[in-house]
Amino acid sequence: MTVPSPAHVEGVTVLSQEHLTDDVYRLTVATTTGGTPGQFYMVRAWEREPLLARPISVHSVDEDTVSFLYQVRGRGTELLSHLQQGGTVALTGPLGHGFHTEELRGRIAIVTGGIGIAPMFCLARTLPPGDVTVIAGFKSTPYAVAQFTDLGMDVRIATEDGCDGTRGFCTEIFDPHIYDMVVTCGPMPMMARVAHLCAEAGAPCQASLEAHMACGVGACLVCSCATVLGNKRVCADGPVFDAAEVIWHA
Amino acid sequence: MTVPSPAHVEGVTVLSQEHLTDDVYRLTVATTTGGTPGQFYMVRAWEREPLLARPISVHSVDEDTVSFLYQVRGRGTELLSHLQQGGTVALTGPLGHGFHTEELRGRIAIVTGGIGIAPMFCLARTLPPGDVTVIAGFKSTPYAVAQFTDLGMDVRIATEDGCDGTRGFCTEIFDPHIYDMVVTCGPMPMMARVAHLCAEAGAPCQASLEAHMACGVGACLVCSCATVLGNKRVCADGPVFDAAEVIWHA
Amino acid sequence: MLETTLCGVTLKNPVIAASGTFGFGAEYSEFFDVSRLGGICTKGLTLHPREGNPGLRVWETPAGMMNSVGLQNPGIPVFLERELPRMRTLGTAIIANVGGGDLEEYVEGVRLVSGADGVDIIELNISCPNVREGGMAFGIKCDVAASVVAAVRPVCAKPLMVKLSPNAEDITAMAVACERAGADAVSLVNTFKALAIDIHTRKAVFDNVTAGLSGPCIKPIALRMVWEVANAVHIPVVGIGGIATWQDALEFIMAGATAVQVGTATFVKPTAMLDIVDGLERYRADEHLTSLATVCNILGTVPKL
Amino acid sequence: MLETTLCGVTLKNPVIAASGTFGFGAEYSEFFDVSRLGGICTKGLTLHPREGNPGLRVWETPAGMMNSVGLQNPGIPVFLERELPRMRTLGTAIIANVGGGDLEEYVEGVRLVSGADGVDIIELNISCPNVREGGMAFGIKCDVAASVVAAVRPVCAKPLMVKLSPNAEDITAMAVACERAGADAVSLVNTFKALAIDIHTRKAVFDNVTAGLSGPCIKPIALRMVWEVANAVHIPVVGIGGIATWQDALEFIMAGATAVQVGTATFVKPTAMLDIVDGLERYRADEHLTSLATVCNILGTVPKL
Ligand SMILES: Cc1cc2nc3c(=O)[nH]c(=O)nc-3n(C[C@H](O)[C@H](O)[C@H](O)COP(=O)(O)OP(=O)(O)OC[C@H]3O[C@@H](n4cnc5c(N)ncnc54)[C@H](O)[C@@H]3O)c2cc1C
Ligand SMILES: Cc1cc2nc3c(=O)[nH]c(=O)nc-3n(C[C@H](O)[C@H](O)[C@H](O)COP(=O)(O)OP(=O)(O)OC[C@H]3O[C@@H](n4cnc5c(N)ncnc54)[C@H](O)[C@@H]3O)c2cc1C
Ligand SMILES: Cc1cc2nc3c(=O)[nH]c(=O)nc-3n(C[C@H](O)[C@H](O)[C@H](O)COP(=O)(O)O)c2cc1C
Ligand SMILES: Cc1cc2nc3c(=O)[nH]c(=O)nc-3n(C[C@H](O)[C@H](O)[C@H](O)COP(=O)(O)O)c2cc1C
Ligand code: FES
Ligand code: FES
Repeated sequence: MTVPSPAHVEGVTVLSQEHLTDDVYRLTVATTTGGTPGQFYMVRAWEREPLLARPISVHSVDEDTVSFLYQVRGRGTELLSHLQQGGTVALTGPLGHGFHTEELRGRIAIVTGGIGIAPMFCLARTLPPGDVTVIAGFKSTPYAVAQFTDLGMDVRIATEDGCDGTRGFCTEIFDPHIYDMVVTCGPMPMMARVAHLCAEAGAPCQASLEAHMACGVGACLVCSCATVLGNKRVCADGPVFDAAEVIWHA
Repeated sequence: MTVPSPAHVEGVTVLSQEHLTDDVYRLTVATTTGGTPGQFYMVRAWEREPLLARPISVHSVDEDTVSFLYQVRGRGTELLSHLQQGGTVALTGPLGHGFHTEELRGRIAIVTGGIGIAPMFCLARTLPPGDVTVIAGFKSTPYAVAQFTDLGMDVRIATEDGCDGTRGFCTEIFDPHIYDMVVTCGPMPMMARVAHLCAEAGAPCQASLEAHMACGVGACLVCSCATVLGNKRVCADGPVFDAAEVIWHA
Repeated sequence: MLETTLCGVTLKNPVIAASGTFGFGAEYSEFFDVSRLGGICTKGLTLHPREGNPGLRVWETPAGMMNSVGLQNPGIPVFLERELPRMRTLGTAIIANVGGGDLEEYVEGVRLVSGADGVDIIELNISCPNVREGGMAFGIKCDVAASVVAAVRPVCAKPLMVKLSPNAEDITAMAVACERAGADAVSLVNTFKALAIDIHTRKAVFDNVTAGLSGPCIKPIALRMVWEVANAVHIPVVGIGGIATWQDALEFIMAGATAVQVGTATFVKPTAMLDIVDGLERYRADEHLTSLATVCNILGTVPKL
Repeated sequence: MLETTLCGVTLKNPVIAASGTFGFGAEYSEFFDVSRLGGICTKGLTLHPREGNPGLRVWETPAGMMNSVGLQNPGIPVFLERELPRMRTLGTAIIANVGGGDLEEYVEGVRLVSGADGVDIIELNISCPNVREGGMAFGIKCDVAASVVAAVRPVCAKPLMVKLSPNAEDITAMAVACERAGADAVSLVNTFKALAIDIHTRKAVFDNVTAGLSGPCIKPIALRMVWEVANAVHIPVVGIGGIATWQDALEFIMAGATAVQVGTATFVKPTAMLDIVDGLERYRADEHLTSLATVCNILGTVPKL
């Protein structure tokens, strides 16, 4: 897969906005700018406030559309959720380095927490379904999991309130020993736990990190994360990192 | 007419938004807060930017609606024009002291420039149609004049580009000597000219002034205008003043 | 309970209307029950009446506004006769904001106001950026500020709160100097000296060229200053600058403010201060705090650079 | 034509990418033709490599943002070896922004950069508010600032532009002091020292407690400072602070800036600087000006207060 070159495009048309559950939406826009699994866009659906665009992963890509799966967290994502078909967004991207798909061989676990499932659909479509187990944790009602089952993947669910699947965290139903390769995305503490389990089990793990961003392109250094190789920019050096390189804070 | 007491109400429903011509719109909202001719509301149709609400005159009032006639001048009025039926605005008002209708006796001239016609419909409805001449000036295509003709008033039009009525300024087709009472609203230089003509002719004149406002209620003193009685607040002491009291700057 | 004591005066809550944004309290009484406020600062008063500045007086900026009102006011004698009696009926603490063009006007002004019944606190405005004759100069240099405070202190029988300018060379040193000179409290900040140019006329927007910036845009800087000052003085600090929500107010309290003042936000929503009072009370109750004093000044001291 | 001469260096136009917001120019080259810019300031460089600040590094505020990057950079030797050669191919003027923790680091840093081919101007950063060890202290007091400038001047063979802090006690006096100490130009402003508190954790948002405020919110204050400084010095002034549109840039030029720098606006729209260049050129043509110098510093002098 060649990495597409990024662009800044304004007035990108919204093709659809689906309300999946509670505070989770899927937005599809008309753009040919594409993206590889794990890449993201800086998305803007407003004029002045908030000042900065918001990083949102590529959830699914077609030749002339890109979809985003997102959760309303604050003002920016709330404004995103107000978008309607025919509305427009400004996009900068695709940005960052995604998953190292060439390394994904053998039995693969996709471990996600909450909206961390967003970048994984795009990734899953590139993998042999029989090799993949998706272990997805949610606070409550799961979302966006059927698409993995549809691909023929084994999907296991944990919910904190026990409303579906196993009650508890996804890390409790994840046994790193039975996989050759692990990819993860979710809240930092959850990913830290996954990274720790993988390190103990000797399973290589790729983690897609979160950070507050300003430029999104590697120019401002506000999104740094500490790694054993020094500070790295989540936006440009990541967002996907070898979990063993990341210095996971308490 | 008793002066209604002002209130701050959010979430006031938009009943209609009519695009009259070029950059002029009429917005009707559902509110029982009313207003007397010459009063205005601080109107807000956005959340954060611009910071301040915008003063807009009462154009027409019913028991449970208020209409505004406005021209898009900058960002605030542009955002107003984006409002659609079912949308909401925040209103503070009705504010200020309107026209002294009790003084309007005999032959009355209503002299307006551009969007200065906005507060006059509301006023005209309280006057005996046969006594009133409306002298309205526009840059180009006139708007909102038919309603005065419908009331049975004599309407004379001047346009700067000559596309309708007499070519030139409204002040050129206004003879103050033939009126007992003049009311005016429009750009400050135009009102200054009307005031001057009235003063020379000895015709009493009420002028509705414009000023940039912040509070709109008389508390901040940013909207002051110089009068022979000292600085007055356009929002609270006006917006309607005896033109002879105003110190009209060059 | 949000009851707060400021220089011995009991306020119902720590939310005060900022000077120059609330007139003498009458205007907004039409919109809400102003007795629910912690207090009201009057428009800046001077011994002699003033007409304020000519020309445009307001200009919007991103998340803020500039004003060039100047100290337009009827003069202290007229205030005492006409406005104060009405203000006293409003049922909240009255803080008289006193400015001046020179030292004598300050002293005479404070003496007069101090003798009046019904003024709870005097707020000495040494920081109005919109008065050519002097106001500003007092607010920039520590020693000049201290000299005004020292001069009015003997004639001031009321609690004396000094309102500081963010344009001060060193606002922390200024607060300390004012404390030493006899201030019972400091309030900060006043507006920031700012400029806007009309590119079409190629002139400054304001006749005075510069004007005072207020509103949400200044909050992060004002908050930093309040925190620095609160860690340097032993008298109460009243936080001002861009406060629009109860969360903003709480930030100022956490930074060390005993009370806060709200200005520009009232223009945006007349009842903004009531929302702030209600929000703070909800927070206090939810967090099971007996008073907000528990969370006042919890960031700790200013690190040595 | 927008061609502008700054300290003897010809810029294609007066629009320069501000330090710390444009990396070393490579990142945004993917988005637009950066050779269309007047120049690029590098991220702040120090003699020794630095990891920058721990903890959260960015926070949004109304019409602005706070950053606490600190002077994260690979160190001047690595910059000269790896980044500068690449930067020289970008086809625009290169301004090396040099910071330091102490006087010696400044002097050694400037000496090294000054000896390098391909750096057109050195911007001495005496104003970074995010470095505990010193940067800031240099930017507050006139005499300290002047002493850094005087110390680096003899080792600096390149034009020396000093970047001033809005947190300076008296930014005009500081500009004058830097001019006397040998600066060829001044640029202002760097970010404002500001504070944000997370009311839920009851802690400062940033590990360093304070951080630097930038973006449209600071423009009115920055513009005032540029105007005051431009009227006090005889060297060129480069205006910085919240510039987001060509109208903003023009305001700074009218206030006396020879050129401008754009930072935060690039985050909002990567091509913001091109829009500014195009807008300025359109304005120049529409107004039939041979150059923008005609409208530079047209407000006149600072009135005596
Ligand atoms: C590379 C990358 C890819 C992402 N992909 C997705 C995605 O596909 N779908 C999705 O829903 N979200 C995604 N996020 C997270 C998303 O960017 C944040 O939820 C969003 O920026 C919050 O903005 P807001 O204005 O709604 O909330 P704010 O008001 O800005 O903040 C609300 C809360 O979210 C926290 N927050 C804000 N920004 C971030 C951030 N960047 N990382 C972590 N916490 C943050 C704040 O601290 C606060 O607690 C991604 C983040 C990164 C860095
Ligand atoms: C009492 C009163 C009643 C008004 N009634 C109406 C009305 O019924 N219909 C209507 O269309 N307009 C009315 N106006 C004018 C209206 O308030 C302004 O056009 C509006 O505030 C412009 O806001 P904006 O954000 O669109 O433009 P801005 O971007 O704020 O400004 C655009 C242009 O308009 C000028 N401007 C802004 N505010 C004012 C103002 N208050 N007075 C004069 N010039 C201004 C600016 O200097 C600028 O040139 C009234 C004004 C007042 C004071
Ligand atoms: C229109 C206006 C007039 C003001 N007049 C005065 C004044 O007379 N005296 C004074 O001390 N402060 C005055 N101020 C400053 C405010 O009291 C307050 O310090 C400042 O606006 C910052 O707070 P804010 O951001 O909440 O508005 C005025 C502010 C505004 C906006
Ligand atoms: C993320 C970030 C990093 C910065 N780093 C530096 C720096 O290393 N050196 C410096 O002199 N200024 C630095 N600055 C300040 C900018 O160069 C500029 O002076 C400031 O942001 C104001 O301009 P703006 O409002 O256009 O952003 C930085 C600003 C930001 C936002
Ligand atoms: S967000 Fe600017 S470097 Fe990552
Ligand atoms: S707008 Fe505040 S007094 Fe008129």
